[in-house]
Amino acid sequence: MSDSRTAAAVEGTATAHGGNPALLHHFETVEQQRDASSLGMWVFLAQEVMFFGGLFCVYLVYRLKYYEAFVAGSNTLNVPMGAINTGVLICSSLTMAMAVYSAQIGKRKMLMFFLAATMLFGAVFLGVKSVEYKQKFTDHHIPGASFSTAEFEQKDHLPRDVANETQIYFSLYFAMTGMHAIHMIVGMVIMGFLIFHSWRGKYPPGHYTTIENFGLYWHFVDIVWIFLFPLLYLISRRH
Amino acid sequence: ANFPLFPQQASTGAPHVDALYFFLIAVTVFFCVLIFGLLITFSLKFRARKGRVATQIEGSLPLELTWTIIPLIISLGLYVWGANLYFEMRRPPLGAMEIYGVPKQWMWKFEHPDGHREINELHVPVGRPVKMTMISQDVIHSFFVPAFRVKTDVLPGRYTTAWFEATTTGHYHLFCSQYCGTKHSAMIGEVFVMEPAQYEQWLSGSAGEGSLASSGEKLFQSMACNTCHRSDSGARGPNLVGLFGKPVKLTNGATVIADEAYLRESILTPSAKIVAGFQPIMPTFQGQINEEGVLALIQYIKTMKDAQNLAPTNTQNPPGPDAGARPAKGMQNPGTQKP
Amino acid sequence: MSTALITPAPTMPRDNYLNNGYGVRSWLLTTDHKRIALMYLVTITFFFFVGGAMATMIRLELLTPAGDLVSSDTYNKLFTMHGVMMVFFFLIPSIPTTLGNFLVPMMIGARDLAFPKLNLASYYVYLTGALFTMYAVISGGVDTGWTFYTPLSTSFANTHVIATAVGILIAGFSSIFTGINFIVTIHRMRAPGMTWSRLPLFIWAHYATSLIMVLGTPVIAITLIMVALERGFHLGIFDPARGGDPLLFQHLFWFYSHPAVYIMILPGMGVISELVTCFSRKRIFGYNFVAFSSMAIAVFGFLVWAHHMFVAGISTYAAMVFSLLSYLVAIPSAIKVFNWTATMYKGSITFKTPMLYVFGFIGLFTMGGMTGLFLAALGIDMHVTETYFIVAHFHYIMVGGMVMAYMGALHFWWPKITGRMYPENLARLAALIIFVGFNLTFFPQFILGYLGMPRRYHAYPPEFQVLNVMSSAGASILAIGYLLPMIYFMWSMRYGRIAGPNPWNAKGLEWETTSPPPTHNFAETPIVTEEAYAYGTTTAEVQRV
Amino acid sequence: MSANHVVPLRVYFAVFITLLVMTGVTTWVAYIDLGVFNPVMALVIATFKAVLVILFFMHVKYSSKLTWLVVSAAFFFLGIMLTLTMSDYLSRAWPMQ
Ligand code: HEA
Ligand code: HEA
Ligand code: HEC
Ligand code: CUA
Ligand SMILES: [Cu+2]
Repeated sequence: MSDSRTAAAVEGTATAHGGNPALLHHFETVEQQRDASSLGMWVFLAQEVMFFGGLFCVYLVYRLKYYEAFVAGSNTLNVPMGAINTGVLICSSLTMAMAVYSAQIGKRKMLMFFLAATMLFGAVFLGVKSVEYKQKFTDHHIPGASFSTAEFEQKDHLPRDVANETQIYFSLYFAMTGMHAIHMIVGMVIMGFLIFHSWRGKYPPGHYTTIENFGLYWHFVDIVWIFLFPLLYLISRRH
Repeated sequence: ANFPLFPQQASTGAPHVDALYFFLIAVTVFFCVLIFGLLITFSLKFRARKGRVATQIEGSLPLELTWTIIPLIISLGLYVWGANLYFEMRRPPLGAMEIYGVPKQWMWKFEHPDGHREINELHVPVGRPVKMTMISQDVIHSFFVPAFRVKTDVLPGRYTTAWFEATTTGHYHLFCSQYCGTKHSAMIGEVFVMEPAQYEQWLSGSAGEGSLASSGEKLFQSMACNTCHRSDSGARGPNLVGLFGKPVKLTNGATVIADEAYLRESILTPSAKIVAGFQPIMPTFQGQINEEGVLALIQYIKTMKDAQNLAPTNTQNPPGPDAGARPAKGMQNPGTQKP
Repeated sequence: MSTALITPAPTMPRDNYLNNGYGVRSWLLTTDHKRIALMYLVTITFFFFVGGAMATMIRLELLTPAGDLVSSDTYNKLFTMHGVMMVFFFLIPSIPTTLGNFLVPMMIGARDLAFPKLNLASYYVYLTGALFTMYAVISGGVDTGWTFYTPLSTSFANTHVIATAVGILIAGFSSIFTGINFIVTIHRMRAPGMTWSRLPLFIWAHYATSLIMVLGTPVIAITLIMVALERGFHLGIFDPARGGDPLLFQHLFWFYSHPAVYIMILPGMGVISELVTCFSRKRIFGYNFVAFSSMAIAVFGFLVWAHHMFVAGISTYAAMVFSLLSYLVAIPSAIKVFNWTATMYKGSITFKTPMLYVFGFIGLFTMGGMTGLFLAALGIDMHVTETYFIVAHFHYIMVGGMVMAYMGALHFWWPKITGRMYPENLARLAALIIFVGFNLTFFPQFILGYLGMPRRYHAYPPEFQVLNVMSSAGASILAIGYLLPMIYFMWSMRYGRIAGPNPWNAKGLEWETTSPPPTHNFAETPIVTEEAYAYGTTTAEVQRV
Repeated sequence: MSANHVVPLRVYFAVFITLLVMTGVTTWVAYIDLGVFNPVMALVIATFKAVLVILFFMHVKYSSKLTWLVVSAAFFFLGIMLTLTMSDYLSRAWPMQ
């Protein structure tokens, strides 16, 4: 906070920043700048919590209301794929943490390597996800006109009305995993830039704030999935 | 010419609402006078003049507490009063006369238990509580009779209720007050409050296609409900006789009261609540019976008193959903029955 | 600049943010918070007049009971677009993005907001959202009401719901960015000595506003996304035909939109605290209470949303809970009103235009707020909800309160923004016209509402006509009242008297630099040694150079 | 905020392993019938994992009070949304029919 500012820093004016090119004109000190961007990122993540929170709220209401349909819908998902994807995301979180670590200790090559690894894991995740989506497509589990309740009525012997309610489950499934996937894609695009920038040497030792902030974002996306996995895939597995 | 400033009072609830309204106005006037008065006094007294220097005051804890606690107390009073009123106005008295409403874009359709149907008009007798049970066929509408101070949104997919007891004969505005698309402002009608005798006369006029319950009975047969719901022991479905208003035990252990909402749910999404001791084999009738049909079926089920006795419509409600509701006058229900 | 050369008259500073570059690029690509504020000012003024033009059409239509001027579809589009424009593209950004942008860094002694580029980005995000919505307007409009209730908006309306929803969603992100920027700036960029208890109340108000922007706006974003998906791709989330619950939409919508009404009043409250102290030459009465009540409003504001749904079919229990909470949220507002009034006590009051707006604000906000108590009373709301009583309630607060505060703030800081004074007498006249026109427009609507005239009605029963004519007459007076400042503000930019750094002799860091301020706000970082509003201290009347 | 604190690598690996194990556990538990405790278990494990990520990967454990405040504010307001919304849905049957 303000106490971190020394009297010497106060004297600095726009011109007195001298040496440090990375210090933007309107900040007094590097710490102030770093604290600011870190806080900014956290506040942004708070915003993200509420964004996904809206979806979780809808999920909660309908899960309580249409529990059976949710169970049936959940049982059509592929748990191994979900579990593997969870693992993949955890790996990507680790590599992301390692990337931040590399930036902190100022190893450029290592940073680029871990960013690339994170991106790779992200890509694997999306690949698995698209296989799953495709499966839903062939199963006619996409809400809308082509939605078919046949499987639930015949295989699960669900009454027609319950079978119909699975549409709500799938609507939420696609809304939630879709929003999550979009966040991953955005993250991967940014990661591309980060790799490019670090290749150009934009993050010399001591300048890891950007990487660190991006890491926060990536971990957040991971956390969302940590909740999505049990809530969507594991509602009540047939025992 | 016609330039009213205050709405007519034509229901038992209206004076109560107005009383709170006047009290609120009094509170508002009090605070407005207080604050505007202070603003004006200060403006005059402490106007900048030559040599006048402002006296600095940092604040005062006692004052802060005063103007926190007094409004808080007033607020709580208002809350209790308003909530009480609302509670009363949302709880239909025991034995209220029932009328159903099935609005859609952009008309009001009402059905009386004896089979009278009206559009954009609602006839009710004076001095008898009337309970409106309504469901929309498309978007959200809202049933609003200013003279009764009564309003409730009418939702698709779910019953909502309102009740009133008219006190003065005459005709009053009926508005749709929830925005519902192009002709929202044309979705209006009139409520005719009549002397009971006149009302009887109106009822005995063109009757239409028989009572609601009897069309329900026809549906019950044509939809083949009776193949499963019979009163003999071998029936696949539970016996519906005397069901309305009774508690029902479900397979999941819970108990629910068989009210309109439950009956509707049982017909359209039968597997939502399974009666204990039965299999979830009842098919859904969603898309096959419209809301009016469902209401007719419900009305029919309500009248199933004992086996195969097509009881006359609109006998008193059994206790149950209304248990604990205060008794209302006009409980007996003469005249709605037809020979 | 040779017009105002009376002998010791102040002169325009040689270097200021306005003459630091003249090209289009120097404006459109600027990261200077002051220039961005001006770009917002121009844009939201435009949308205010668009919304105002729609209001004019509404009032014209309602002159006669029959729906004769425009068709009912057109009328429905008019009030929908009026509400959308006014709420999302004018009032929510109004004070925060213009005066907030301009003043938040200056008041805390910073050179800029924490993230200048994000600030510029948020302007363009806002503009993109606005263009989407304008596209929807031009290509046929949207007619769901600004509340987008399902299933009307998802399954029945056949107007441009998606484009409008996307427009609002995009504009929402602009508001989130602004909120993040303010929060970080206030935490991290304060000048030495600017402790939390020395912050101007304008800053506290913006901090509270930002909190709502950051935590509330994402919920409307995801809700509108779901509406758009449901409409576009037939997901079934709110559609009762597929088991969805339309009330869930209302819950999510109001979870944001009730707190959003506090986005629309808190900055105005901050302004009033600044103005009332300056024109009474007094410290604020009960600084801690006024500051804390802003935070209380922001937090409690999240607890009351379902008071918009009292007759919508929520449970009786929930209705009672939300009614109680609605009463609790009124208390901090009451605290503020009393403290402002007390601030004038034993002051030395001058009646410059901004102070006239303060009177307007306190009076009209009190009336609007008190009628909010009517609505929070369950039994009354049952009768007056969805009638003109509601319309009157929120116009009293939003137009009578917030727009008054906004006008007051514009007049007060105009000399700081442009370096020149507006014409005082004309401005007082305009304030008076607005006040009279406003009351004539909206007071009759309370009576109409209790009589039972539903809102969003294109045609109405004839007995409501007299009151409606009064309202329309008032609206035309109001229109003149708003056009006048437009004209004289533009005039003053060229011909106004040169103001000097501190024409009001006001306290606050923004007055310690030149008017207009230099690009980096302060020649050197100021060091704060006194409380906010230190009027009446020995140094108070001494003007710093 | 997150000061220039470098988290030792073994912490990262420990967290990583725990997360993977917990993923296995949550999947395994889902196939055991615990009645109402199935969702409870699922949520407890998910929360535990999330907290690990927040504390260690996101360095909150080593961060300023302000970061803690921001994080808890976000979940606090999310909690408000969920509880007050549910207060309506769970009481729909009361006290009227
Ligand atoms: C800036 C915008 C703004 C603000 C600040 C408020 C403030 C308040 N509002 Fe309002 N409101 C709206 C904008 C706003 N509102 C809008 C736009 C709608 C309609 C939306 C739509 O449907 O289109 C609406 C609708 C609305 C409803 C729903 C009505 C309905 O649709 O049925 C309710 C119900 O409780 C309500 C209540 C309140 C209350 C209690 C306050 C309180 O915060 C007011 C507090 C202020 C005071 C109380 C005055 C000052 C205090 C004193 C002078 C001291 C005395 C005080 C006491 C005795 C307590 N408002
Ligand atoms: C932020 C808020 C804001 C503001 C500032 C206003 C300003 C005004 N509003 Fe609005 N209003 C809303 C927010 C706002 N409103 C909302 C949210 C609704 C609900 C919408 C819904 O139901 O969905 C609403 C609804 C609403 C209605 C109800 C419509 C209905 O329910 O059928 C009415 C009716 O009188 C009305 C009138 C006015 C008037 C006369 C003004 C005046 O103060 C405007 C004054 C300004 C001007 C008049 C502009 C001056 C410029 C000119 C005159 C030039 C014009 C040019 C031409 C005519 C070519 N408004
Ligand atoms: C295939 C047989 C079958 C048909 C046809 C059928 N039902 Fe049912 N119904 C059942 C069974 C079995 C139950 C009990 C299990 C349950 O609750 O779903 C039941 C339950 C009900 C209940 C709830 C009863 C209670 O005791 O709570 C109602 C009401 C009802 N049915 C009405 C109808 C109506 C009206 C129709 C015709 C439109 C109909 N049913 C057609 C089999 C049937
Ligand atoms: Cu139906 Cu408005
Ligand atoms: Cu509100």
